[in-house]
Amino acid sequence: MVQEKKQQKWAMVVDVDRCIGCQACVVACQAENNIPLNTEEIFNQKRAIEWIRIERYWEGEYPNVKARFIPVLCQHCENAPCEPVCPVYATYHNSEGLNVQVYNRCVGTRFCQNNDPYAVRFFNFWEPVWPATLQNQLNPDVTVRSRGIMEKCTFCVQRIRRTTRTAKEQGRELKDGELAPACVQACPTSTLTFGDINDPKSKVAKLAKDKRHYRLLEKLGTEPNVIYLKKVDAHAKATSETH
Amino acid sequence: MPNRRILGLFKEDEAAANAADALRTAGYTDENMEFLTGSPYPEGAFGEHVPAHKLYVFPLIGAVCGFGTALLITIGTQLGFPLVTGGKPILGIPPMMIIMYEGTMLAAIIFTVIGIIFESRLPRFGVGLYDPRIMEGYVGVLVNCAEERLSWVDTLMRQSGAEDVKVEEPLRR
Amino acid sequence: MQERTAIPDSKINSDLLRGLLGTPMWWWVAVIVLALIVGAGVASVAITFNMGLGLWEIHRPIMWGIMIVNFVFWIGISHAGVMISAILRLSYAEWRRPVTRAAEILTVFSLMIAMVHPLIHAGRPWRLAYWFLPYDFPRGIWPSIRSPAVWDPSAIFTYLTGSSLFVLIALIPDMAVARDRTTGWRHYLYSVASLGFRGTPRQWKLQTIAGILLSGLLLPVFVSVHSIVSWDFATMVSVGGWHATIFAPYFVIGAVLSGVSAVVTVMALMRWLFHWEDYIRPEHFDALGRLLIAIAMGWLFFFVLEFFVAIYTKEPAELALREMQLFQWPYNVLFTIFIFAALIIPVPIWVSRKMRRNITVMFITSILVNVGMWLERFIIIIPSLARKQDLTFVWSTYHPSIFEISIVAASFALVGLLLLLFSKVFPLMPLFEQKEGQRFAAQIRVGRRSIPGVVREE
Amino acid sequence: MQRPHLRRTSREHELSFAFPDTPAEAGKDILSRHLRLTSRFWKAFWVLLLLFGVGLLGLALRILGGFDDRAAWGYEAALFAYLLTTAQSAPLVSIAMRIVRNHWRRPLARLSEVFAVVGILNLLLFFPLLMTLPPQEGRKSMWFGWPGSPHIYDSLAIIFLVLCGLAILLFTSMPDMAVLREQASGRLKGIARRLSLGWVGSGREWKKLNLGLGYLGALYFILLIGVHALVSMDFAMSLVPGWIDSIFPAFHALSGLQSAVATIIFSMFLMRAIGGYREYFGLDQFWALSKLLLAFSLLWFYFWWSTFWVYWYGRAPSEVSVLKLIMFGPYAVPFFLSFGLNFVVPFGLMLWNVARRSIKWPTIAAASILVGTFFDRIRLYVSAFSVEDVTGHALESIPATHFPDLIDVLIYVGFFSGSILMYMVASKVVPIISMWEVKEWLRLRVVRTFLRTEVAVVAKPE
Repeated sequence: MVQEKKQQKWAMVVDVDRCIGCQACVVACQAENNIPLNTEEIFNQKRAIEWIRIERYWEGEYPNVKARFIPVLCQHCENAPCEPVCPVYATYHNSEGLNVQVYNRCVGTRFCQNNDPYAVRFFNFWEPVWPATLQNQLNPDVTVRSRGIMEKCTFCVQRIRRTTRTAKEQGRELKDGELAPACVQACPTSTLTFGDINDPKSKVAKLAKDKRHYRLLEKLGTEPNVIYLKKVDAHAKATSETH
Repeated sequence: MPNRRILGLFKEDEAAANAADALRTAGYTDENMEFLTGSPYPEGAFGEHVPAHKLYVFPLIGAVCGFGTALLITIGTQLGFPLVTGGKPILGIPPMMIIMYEGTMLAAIIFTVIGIIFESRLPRFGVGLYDPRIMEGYVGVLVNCAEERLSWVDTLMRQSGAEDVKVEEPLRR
Repeated sequence: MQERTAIPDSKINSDLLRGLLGTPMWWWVAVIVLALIVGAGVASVAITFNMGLGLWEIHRPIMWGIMIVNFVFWIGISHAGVMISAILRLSYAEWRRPVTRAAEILTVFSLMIAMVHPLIHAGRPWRLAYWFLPYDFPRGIWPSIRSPAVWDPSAIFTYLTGSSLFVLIALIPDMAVARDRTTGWRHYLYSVASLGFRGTPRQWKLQTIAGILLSGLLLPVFVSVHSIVSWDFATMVSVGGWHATIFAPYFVIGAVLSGVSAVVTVMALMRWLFHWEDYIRPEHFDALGRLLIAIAMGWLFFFVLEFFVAIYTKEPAELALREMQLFQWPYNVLFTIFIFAALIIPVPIWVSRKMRRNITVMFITSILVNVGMWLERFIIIIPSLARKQDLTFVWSTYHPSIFEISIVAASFALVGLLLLLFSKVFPLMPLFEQKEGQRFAAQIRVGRRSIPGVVREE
Repeated sequence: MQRPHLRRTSREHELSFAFPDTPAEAGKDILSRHLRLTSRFWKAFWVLLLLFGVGLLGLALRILGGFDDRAAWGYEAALFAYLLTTAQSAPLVSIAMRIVRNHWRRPLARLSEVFAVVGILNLLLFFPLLMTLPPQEGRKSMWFGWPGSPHIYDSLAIIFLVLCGLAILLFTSMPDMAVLREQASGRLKGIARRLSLGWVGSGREWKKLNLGLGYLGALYFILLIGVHALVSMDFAMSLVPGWIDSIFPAFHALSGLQSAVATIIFSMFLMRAIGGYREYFGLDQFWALSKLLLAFSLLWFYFWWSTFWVYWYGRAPSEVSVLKLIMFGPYAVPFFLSFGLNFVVPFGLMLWNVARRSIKWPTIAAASILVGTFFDRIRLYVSAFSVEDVTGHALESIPATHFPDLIDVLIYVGFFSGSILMYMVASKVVPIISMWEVKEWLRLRVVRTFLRTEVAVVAKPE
């Protein structure tokens, strides 16, 4: 691990048991982070950009099939396989445990996407365009990415920065649950929980110790900072094929 | 006294070798005698000394230089901007080894090529006393001898089977 | 080797300089046709730069398409040169003489072509300087040497520099011949190129040593280059199909197989186009054929190991990947073609001495091998991305777009074009090697039979 | 014709061997050396026989100990692999060089082919080891639970390997046996009569012999590579969970080639020193073989690096634990020893042409490789055998170092002396220098005058 104990380390807990697949998080993320519109054509090209996405799969045989949803976003791994392959340090691991992407360094070798087991990095195949009506809706805190570079979930780093700054101005410690990425904020069933996992009292730290916890593709030893909680029903093996 | 070059052209390499023997008995050594051929011959085919060279030094020097440079670059670039990627050590030795290997080989090869050119006394501006027929399979015996012996060498060469003998223009002073 | 016919040096010169001194009709035709294909490729590169990589068919998670497949393929071809000339020089194989130059120059050109692919392939080609040149000193950021994408340029640059110098050094004596044969501006050009070479014993000795020493130095580089290229893939822990320890030697020997076959192709063409029947003789193809059998067998060993060790772990993702490679359209067809073209058809043919000495057969089989080896790279690279890991919902498939295809086609045309242009300026076959071969030929009488021998002086 | 500049030319090493120049004399000379039987030989014979007996005793004890405790068998596995890697691979040198039609191989061809007899000894170790293999269910195995696997197929492979080696030895020694049949006396004459298989040396026989040796050689090559792959996977890789290393069988085979060259160089040295064949192994042989040694040492590093590098960069937990087990953990000492002795030392020595063109330095490099390979096998097999739980995706816990006990020592002493013993005996039956090949060589090479220098001319009949 790269940073000493007392420093914040941002993490997220995803309780798969609560997810109803409403895609609110996807839309919120879309709006917050100036993600180009995913038209039907782009979807068919398999080039849709969704920093967080709801993967749905069916479990069981007809007639008694169940829809399962699992939100997948950048796992902000401790040993992120996508980082070392970048020739220009466009992505690296910062001291708060975030896997950050520096847009203006990226030359678009797309190496990181290759070595990213979760396929949560996205390449701008086209110059992003918004209809005039949406021009003013863009978030001023977030860069608009040009064509030819990679982008990915940042845990809404702009919010983290803003909240910590206000906290510092008011001369107080950051309260747990005070700051949340757009997806967490938008989730109606509080499937997603965000916080500082280095602070044992935080909600995330407690949830992460839940006996249902697992992480995607643990066999790769990437040590993600996104922790999943199993479904609590007889069909728990629904997620078994992911770890 | 001024020396001048004289070039005998032999169709048969045996004849050239005979001429060389005759010249040697007349006291000419490898210092003032050269053999020009259109293709490699076994060493000492004309009884000349096998030329010595220090070519093998060059790749070694090159390797050392290349290794040093690569070492500096690899260490410098990693320590100069210490970013953690993939939980790997800031100063990862194995990746450095790859770059250093390539650097070493690169410098070694470049130095070798320089060495080859240098050791074969090239580049040489102007070919001096020379004849195109040499590259067509003739053997040229190039002798650097005193003015007054030119005619003697000329006849000697012709006797031992030279097809043609060329003499360098006298340098005017 | 056998049936050696003594040819006077002057005839060797005029024969082998034929390409320089005359320009037949077919040369113009070929150059124009190839130039057109290259032009098409250049056009699609320009369009891609202008409109973006969206024009290609790559998508998540298959971010590398046939552009990278082709990159690996050309890197493979580039292993022909040093393989042939280095190994054969070091082992004093007589039959190397007509082969070396063509092989080396093929190396240089295919390496150049290969180098271009990743650059075209980058998302923001106008910022490539950031990739392998140090930049932005205020922030003091350099390329990350932990990235395989930085090992590649270093390896390729070394190999390209080395093999180009190798060719140039070997060219000096031939330039001297050209100098004596030409007049006017070409005479001056060649005088400069020959560095005033006169053929003294020292110069010849150095020339010979240079061949051996540089071969010795280039051999480890040549192994390292394709190993490093293979580590672009093998070190990727996230792509199950790529993460195999055997990739380095497996890629190298595969490269040698395709490279040597490419040399056979080029030699056959040289023999036909320049009428060098006296120099490129059946026994050369015979020897190359025997070499190819050995290489193919070694390659088979590595291929089997790679495949077998992958499935014997019974990891679901691996099994899914192999299932895709073997049984899913279109990969099943491609796989079948690959295994037949690269192995099952040619190798039994090469076993027969009669076939090995039939130039047409060798020509066709050598092309078959390269078709197969190209598909092999495709089979390795694409499905592995399509079946990256256990996360079934990112599985996908891929088919190239017309832009990618045209660029690939252009790369092939470009190599041919460069070779033709080269043959106009430099002899494609080393003259002095031919002459040396004749000087050093000898016969030994045993009883009634006289056996061809060779003068040995190491 | 002697000129000063002739002092250093090709002749020096082309003609470096000092044995008679005409085929007839050479044959006579070899024969006389072969028939000489010193008392030193008999002394050595009895001592080695005794030690071999001790070794067999040790093996018996080990077998009585039972097959359930795999860890106890680790060192036997290493020994078996070591003999396979050195002695049983040694014939490859002659085989490969015969395929590429090298002339310098001729004096050492028989030297390497005789090593085939050691294979018989290795079978004694192999069959008990088969018994120690765990059942296949629940673990990765290259046999996918085939009926009778791995026991039947492994046994078949290795038995064929031994038979093939013996066949090569038998056929290649036929012509010399025919000579002995006429020249020798006593028991040897009888043996020679039987082993010469009625060889008379007609043109057809020679043709057949050369052809047959070619095919058998190729077969031996394939079989040996195959056996290396089988052994390395069945007895090492598949016993360690998470050890998914596709290059390992190739690495195993490669170090077989390296040790084969080393074995030959070292035994050439012994033949010069105490074997009484000094004149027959000249700079030719040492120089050529040390070039191979350099190449193989580089390849050794290359293959090892391919594993290490991919694992180091990949960092999957299963891979990290394997690295710990066989390289940097409990077996770090043998690993670093083998790394130094298999790569650093031979590479550092053989890099220099001066060293390659000598007798002493190649011998030292060869010795270091032989020792290094020994430690290499220990770190691979002892570690693999010491793993308790062979099922699962990754290695859960790294077992502690397993040290040899007295029985292991006994077996090692016994089997090493046993190998030497068999080799000695065989070399007293079969001429250790192949008469017919050396004679053929002397016919195919002459020294000629080329203008004013002298060169060696070598004929290469198709």
